[in-house]
Amino acid sequence: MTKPLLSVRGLTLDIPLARGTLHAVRGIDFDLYRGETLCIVGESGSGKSLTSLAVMGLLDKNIQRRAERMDFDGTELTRASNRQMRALRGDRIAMIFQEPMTSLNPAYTIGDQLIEALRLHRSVSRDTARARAVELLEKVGISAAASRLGQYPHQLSGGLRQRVVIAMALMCEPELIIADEPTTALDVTIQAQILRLLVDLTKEMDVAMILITHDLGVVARVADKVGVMYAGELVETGPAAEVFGKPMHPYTRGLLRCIPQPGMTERGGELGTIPGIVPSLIGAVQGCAFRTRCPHATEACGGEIPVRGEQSHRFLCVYADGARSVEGEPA
Amino acid sequence: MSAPVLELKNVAKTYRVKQGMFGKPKPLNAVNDVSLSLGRGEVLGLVGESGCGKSTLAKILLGLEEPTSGQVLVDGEAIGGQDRLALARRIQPIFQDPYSSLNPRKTIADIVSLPLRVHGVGDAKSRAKSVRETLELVGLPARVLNTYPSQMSGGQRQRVAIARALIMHPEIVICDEPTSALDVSVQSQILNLLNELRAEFGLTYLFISHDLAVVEHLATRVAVMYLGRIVEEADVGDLFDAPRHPYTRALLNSVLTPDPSLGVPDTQLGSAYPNPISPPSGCHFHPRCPFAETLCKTKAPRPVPRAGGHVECHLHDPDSTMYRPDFTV
Amino acid sequence: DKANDTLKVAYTKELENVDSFFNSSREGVVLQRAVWDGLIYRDPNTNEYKGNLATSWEWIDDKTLELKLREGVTFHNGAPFNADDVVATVNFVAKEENGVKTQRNVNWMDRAEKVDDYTVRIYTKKVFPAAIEFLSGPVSMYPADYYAEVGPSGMGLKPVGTGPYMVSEVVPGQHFVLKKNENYHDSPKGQPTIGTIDIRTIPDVNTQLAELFSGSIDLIWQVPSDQAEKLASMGDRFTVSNESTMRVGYLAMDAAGRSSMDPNPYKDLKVRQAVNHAIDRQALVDNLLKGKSKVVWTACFPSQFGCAQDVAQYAYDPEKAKALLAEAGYPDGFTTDFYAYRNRDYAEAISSYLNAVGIKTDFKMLQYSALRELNMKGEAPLSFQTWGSYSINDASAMVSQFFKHGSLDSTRDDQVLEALNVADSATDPDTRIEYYGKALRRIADMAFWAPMFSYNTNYVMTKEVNYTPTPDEVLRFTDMTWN
Amino acid sequence: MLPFILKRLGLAILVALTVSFISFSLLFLSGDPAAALAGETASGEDIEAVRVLYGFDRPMLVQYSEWLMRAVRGDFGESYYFKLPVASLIAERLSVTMILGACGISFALLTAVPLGVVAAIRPNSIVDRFALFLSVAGQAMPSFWFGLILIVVFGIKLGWLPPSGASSWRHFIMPTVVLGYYAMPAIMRLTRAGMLEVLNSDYIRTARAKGAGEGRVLFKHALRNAIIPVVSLAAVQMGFMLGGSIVVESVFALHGAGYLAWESIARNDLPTVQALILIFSMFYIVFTFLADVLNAWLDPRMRSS
Amino acid sequence: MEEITGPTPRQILRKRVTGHTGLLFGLAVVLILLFVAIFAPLLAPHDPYAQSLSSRMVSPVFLGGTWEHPLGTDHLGRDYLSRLIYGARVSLLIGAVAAAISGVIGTAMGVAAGYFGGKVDAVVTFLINVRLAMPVVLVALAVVAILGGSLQVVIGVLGLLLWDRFAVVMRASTLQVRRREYVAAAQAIGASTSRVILSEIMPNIVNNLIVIVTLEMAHAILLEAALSFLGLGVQPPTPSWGLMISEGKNMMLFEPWLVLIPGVVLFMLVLAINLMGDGLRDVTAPENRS
Ligand SMILES: Nc1ncnc2c1ncn2[C@@H]1O[C@H](COP(=O)(O)OP(=O)(O)OP(=O)(O)O)[C@@H](O)[C@H]1O
Ligand SMILES: Nc1ncnc2c1ncn2[C@@H]1O[C@H](COP(=O)(O)OP(=O)(O)OP(=O)(O)O)[C@@H](O)[C@H]1O
Ligand SMILES: [Mg+2]
Ligand SMILES: [Mg+2]
Repeated sequence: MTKPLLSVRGLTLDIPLARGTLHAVRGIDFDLYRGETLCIVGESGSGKSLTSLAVMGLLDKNIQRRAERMDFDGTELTRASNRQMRALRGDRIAMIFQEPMTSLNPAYTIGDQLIEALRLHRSVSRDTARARAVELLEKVGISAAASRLGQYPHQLSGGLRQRVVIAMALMCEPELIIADEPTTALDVTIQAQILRLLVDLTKEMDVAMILITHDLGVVARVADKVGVMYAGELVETGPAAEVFGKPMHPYTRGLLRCIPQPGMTERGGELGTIPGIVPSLIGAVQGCAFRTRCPHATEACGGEIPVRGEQSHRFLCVYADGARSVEGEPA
Repeated sequence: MSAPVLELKNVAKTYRVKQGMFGKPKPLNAVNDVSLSLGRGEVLGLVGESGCGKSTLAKILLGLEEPTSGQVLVDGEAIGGQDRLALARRIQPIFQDPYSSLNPRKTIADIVSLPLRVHGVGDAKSRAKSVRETLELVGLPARVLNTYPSQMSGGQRQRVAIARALIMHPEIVICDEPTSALDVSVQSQILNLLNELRAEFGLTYLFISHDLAVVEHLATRVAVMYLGRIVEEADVGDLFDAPRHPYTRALLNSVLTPDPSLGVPDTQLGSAYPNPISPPSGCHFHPRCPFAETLCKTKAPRPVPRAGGHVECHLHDPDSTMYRPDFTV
Repeated sequence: DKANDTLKVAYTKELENVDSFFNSSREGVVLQRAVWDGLIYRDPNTNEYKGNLATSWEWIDDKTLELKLREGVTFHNGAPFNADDVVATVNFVAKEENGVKTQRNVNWMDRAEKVDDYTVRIYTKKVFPAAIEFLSGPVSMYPADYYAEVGPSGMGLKPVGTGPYMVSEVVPGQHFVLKKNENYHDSPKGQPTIGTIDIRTIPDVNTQLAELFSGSIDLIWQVPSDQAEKLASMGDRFTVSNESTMRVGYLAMDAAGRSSMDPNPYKDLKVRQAVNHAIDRQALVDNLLKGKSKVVWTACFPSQFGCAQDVAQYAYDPEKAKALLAEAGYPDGFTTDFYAYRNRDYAEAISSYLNAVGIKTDFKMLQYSALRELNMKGEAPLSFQTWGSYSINDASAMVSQFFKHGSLDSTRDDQVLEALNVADSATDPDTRIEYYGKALRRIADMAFWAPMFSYNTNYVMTKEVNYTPTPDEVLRFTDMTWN
Repeated sequence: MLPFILKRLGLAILVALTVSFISFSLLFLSGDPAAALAGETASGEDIEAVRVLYGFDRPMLVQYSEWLMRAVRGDFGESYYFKLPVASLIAERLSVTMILGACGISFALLTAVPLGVVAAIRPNSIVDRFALFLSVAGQAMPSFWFGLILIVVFGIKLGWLPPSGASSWRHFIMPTVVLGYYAMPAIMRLTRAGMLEVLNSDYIRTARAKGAGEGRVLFKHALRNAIIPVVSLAAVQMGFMLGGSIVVESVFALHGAGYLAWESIARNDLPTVQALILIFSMFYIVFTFLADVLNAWLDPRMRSS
Repeated sequence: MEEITGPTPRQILRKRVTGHTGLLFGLAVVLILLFVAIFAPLLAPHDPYAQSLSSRMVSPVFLGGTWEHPLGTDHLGRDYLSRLIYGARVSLLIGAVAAAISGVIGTAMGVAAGYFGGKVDAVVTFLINVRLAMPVVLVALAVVAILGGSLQVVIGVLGLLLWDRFAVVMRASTLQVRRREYVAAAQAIGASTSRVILSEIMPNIVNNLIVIVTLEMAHAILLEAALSFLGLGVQPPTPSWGLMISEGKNMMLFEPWLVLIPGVVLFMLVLAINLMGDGLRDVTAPENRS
């Protein structure tokens, strides 16, 4: 097998707070290959955004990042200088943020911002950059692209802005796109369009993508590989078909039972629930963070949790089968 | 079906919005000639994209906004004539944002008992009892009484909001996206709770949501709104099985079920979102409709009946040149 | 600044108009003496009258004064000075409707007539023995043609006179620049020696001092005693001279009952006496005014002709004051508005004395013009005022100013009026002395005023400047030289 | 843009009218203008004559509209004290005040904006704390007192600067500092807050994610947005400053419009006071108007609406 | 059932207050001065009005004076410390009453504008514009000159002039709070407008109000001092700090302590009030920091 484009091992993020240290991300591992789409899914506050910012090197100064390895195509990100990181950002790794309403600078035209994205990394003339911008705007499905260049972000609707943001991310033909909840703020119909656009473009341009979301539906439709995040840990990772087809971690299964699925859940019937709330990650965290909400928690869950499953589909649980058998499912 | 508890007759709401800081105010038809009726015990799901007027409709029902024209009838009586207090006893809201729907300076006891105090129901003791009972009903222990909203999680807050809505035993509850700010694991708890309460008290819900999967799960009837108009209305089964309006169809298409074998669907909708201040001519939906013809640009479709409701589309109007009786998805 | 032959002087007040007939402040008088000449001149040291623009004068009758004018004098603009200018000036200022600011200075004249090019006659309205004094003081001679053309406001912006200094620049509110008049006639004022005088308006004494320290001002005057004391103790940098002035500070009371105060305690003699007894004048003089100031008991400055000193004196006696108040029906005192326009500290000290005997003061500090207006309307029940008599050494310049039932008369006493009428119009000095004395004694007996003290002025100059001030509070630039 | 400017102009004029009415009313609050005008020797009939002559016997609104009509043409009547046209009186003094105001606001901006930016870049750093201290202390310092202290220290003890007057640029240094420091805290805080907010915004993260360098992020992307509210504030402060120049001008014996205002008030010279109130208001109104227009131009969201 | 986590708002507040040095310092100074003002008759060693012309401008103890007059005497021989102590009364009274008057006016206007919007808002916004356009110092001076400089007039004038910030801030906070869903909820419950304003909106904006009250108090105190300094504020012999500076100014070059002492006290008071205001904002509404 080829080398992964991005390989992360033991990424840990600590945030010192007045009340103690917040262990926001606790030792996560994942590999991402060229052209592959990894979806990270998890509840609010589980550390998804921090993980993506950690890869970009855009964490707030007060957040402490540690990792055994964060290798991007041969560059060790943990040791990269600011200068090296800046050269990577926007050029080889691009990012798309959640809020299309606020992720474009209101003071400049979208043309300026698109052109800047290219000219920061390539010494090309403005005209060349402009031509590239028009080309990409057309590619992301914006009509009359040339005339849009002179418009300001506030003159565009949310869906259009998110397309511009995507175009901006593609200006330098990056190898990796990190999209942090790119469609959460959008209407369902627009969400479908944007996702389709992203999927098509990444496939077409052979770009790897990390897509962060809390919507299992999105994950299922977009991901090659899925990472389920809970309280700062990737509790289950694996190919999408496997994770959805045979979810191993009790949390993953709990999540899947919570959502009403047309045609599958009974209309008006009772939905599955995960009682309780996410535990505080301030101070020392021991054992499985999900045990406070897990129906199968035992004494052992407070201790060291082994990594289960094979290389491609792994999960963290004291139960070898992720307690599937306890729930009456065939293991 | 029994006599409707809640009826809307040609309700419209026009805002005058300023364009920019000093522009001339222009009319914005947030709700445009909407007629609906809710039977007792029904759950009417109201779906549509952001800004189509769902919340405005909810506010009108709650008496928070005066409709510009048209009538709202509760049990056959126009609510314009009833006083607000009487209306408030029968219709109560649950809002979207559990972080802003509870006054942060008040304790949970204060918040939940507010309706009782406003309506002058009972004495302090009976109120306290009633608050405790209602909290229990929504699954909150009595010890939350003296805590503040900031000490609670989103799901707990939403339960408080439900308790507040239910303490006066209203007939109708207007739920404006009650779960869209919650994580899925909490959303399912709230949905279950709403379902239980409905069964127990025979409540009638107007349930507003973006999420069609949720609407399908909860609603008995669904109305689809587009730019202030109800473009299609039908029983939940009919609508999901046989959507008539192209917009409904696109909405259903965009529902992403967690099925990895299906890719991202093509909604076939254009990306141009219309400006509500100057809506497109004719059928408001025509610029995004894959089936639009010249007629759609010039003539607004009229509502035509369909099973369990109506639909507004030239394709389904027998008097229209575009009529295609066989048109389904 | 000796190096530039420019003497820099600070004025406290901004003149409303440089035209000497249209301002009423001390600074205006100083400027007037420098820029214009009167017909006559009184030597400030010998008090002897000398001819200035006139060379001789004589009374033709009780009301007619004939003057011979000096020949060969020219105005700063080159126009020759002759009888036409005198006639035009007198006829203009004597007319009440022309609105000369201090009517008292000019309203004794009826008109002037030209006899020949260098002879004029001035007709007084009534018999007016002080005419010579006035002609040697505030009545300056203006160029007829120029004044007719530009009027008071033009004169204010570009003054033209015959005086030892000519005005080269006026920046209203900021400064005037005076230049030596090289062609100054052979005047008793003497010839100017300092080439340029730069007068800046710096209202704040403190800022004046700061400028003095930093060397951008050479001479300041009217320096409060405290500061002057300190400056004097600084030894070699500055010369501090103290001179008495004719300015008298006094409390005016609404004895005529014109104000809206009701009941008006000042109508009661006992209250007025109580006010007089309440204040320790000597302490004020010793501690606040210092220098050559003296306690004053009369409604005039002691050196003035006719200013009798054998009048009732009210010793400092707060107990007596309280008793008098009680007798008058104010055992607990009363509250009164109390106005002042200058020397807030003196006024404050006075009000403190009044408070001590039970007269509570509602203190209001106003600008001079505003207080004057109030006084004319009779709306100030009690005010601390001062009067400098325009340096005219005659009691009529003060007592007759305030007790002849004019708008500024807060007492309106007929006896005083009668006596003053006689005194003012008599030509015989003894009669005048007798009747001024009568009036002044009546004023003191009735305690119409509470005269307080005479003022002094401190002149502070750098050691470069040589100047001996005169007691009449007028800076004479012609007398100044560089050391 | 043009409709915006016209609307905004309309509002400005309306405000100006209201202020002018209020300042005109002051005349009536202060008692009989006829008596004041008639002068010291006037009798009752004289005053009556003046009243009729100047039309003080007519309804106030009529008088106001006439006064306004004249004021619009630059005729503010005659000063009671100087007996000169108020307009020329003020015109003579205004330049000093304007120079002072311009220097003051420049001083405030030149110190406050950089300080605010640095404080925002490093919140809670020493610079930030220093800036915060400066702003709190600055707001608490009475400007007249500050002025006096400066005069003593720099004018006399050290002798570096002339203590009063307006004859050279050096004369303006201390007044500028005294006038400017008062506006500084507000501008500094707003810059800091604006920068902090902008630096936390998504588009700054976007800019960083594009690979933009820190300088580019700060100055091209952040400051441009953070400065917009500062422009308005600076205009407002400039308006306040001119009004506040009364104190500074009297401390430093600068014969500007503020000083004239103080003197005129003390002298009961109402036509002058009225005109000055109106003129100072006009400055405020004009500045805020210009700031809004500038803002509309700086901020594309306003420009196109 | 899931845990109710987190401390109560009051606990959070207490913790923030005790951790905020600026606030504590400001509070302490203000309380001390308040104490001094209230008990002035007990604390002042002399009658602040008693003049003694023979012992004028006696130096304070630290400049070689005696303990008879710890801070020396003024130009009329009145005890400086006593005048300073009574001056605290004047300053605090003026600050408090002026801020109260303007607070009532401004809050009423601001809340009405924010709550009712539309025409009410337009009118209030217009009035705020008009008010801002009037030069405060100039107008205050003019009015004081016309009506005379009594304590009441000064307080009244300042009270009627300083409402703008109240109106602006209260309007903005009302607008903000008004959009919250609990307001809609209360309305939907049938609560009357006054109830909604008083019990739903006011409690949530009152912290902003307190902050503005303190800032405007400081503002009023400074303005009074400036007016007194210009000779058109409180009139002698009232011991106002501004007046003391103004009176001491004449001897500033020779006896600088006459200006420094009241100046420093005035500065400290205003600084303390400002620190208190800033601190209150930090602890009650950190999000409004600007
Ligand atoms: N700069 C920061 N300082 C302190 N805490 C932070 C900071 N950034 C994030 N956190 C905390 O770290 C945790 C993880 O945050 P993160 O933004 O990664 O969550 P997320 O999974 O992206 O959630 P969401 O779905 O809401 O975006 C949260 O508890 C958050 O409060
Ligand atoms: N008070 C108001 N004044 C002016 N326009 C308003 C007002 N309230 C709502 N609108 C406009 O009316 C339209 C309908 O708004 P509404 O809030 O009802 O939409 P919605 O369907 O609830 O949207 P969402 O899904 O985002 O909640 C929108 O275009 C909105 O901008
Ligand atoms: Mg996130
Ligand atoms: Mg809504």
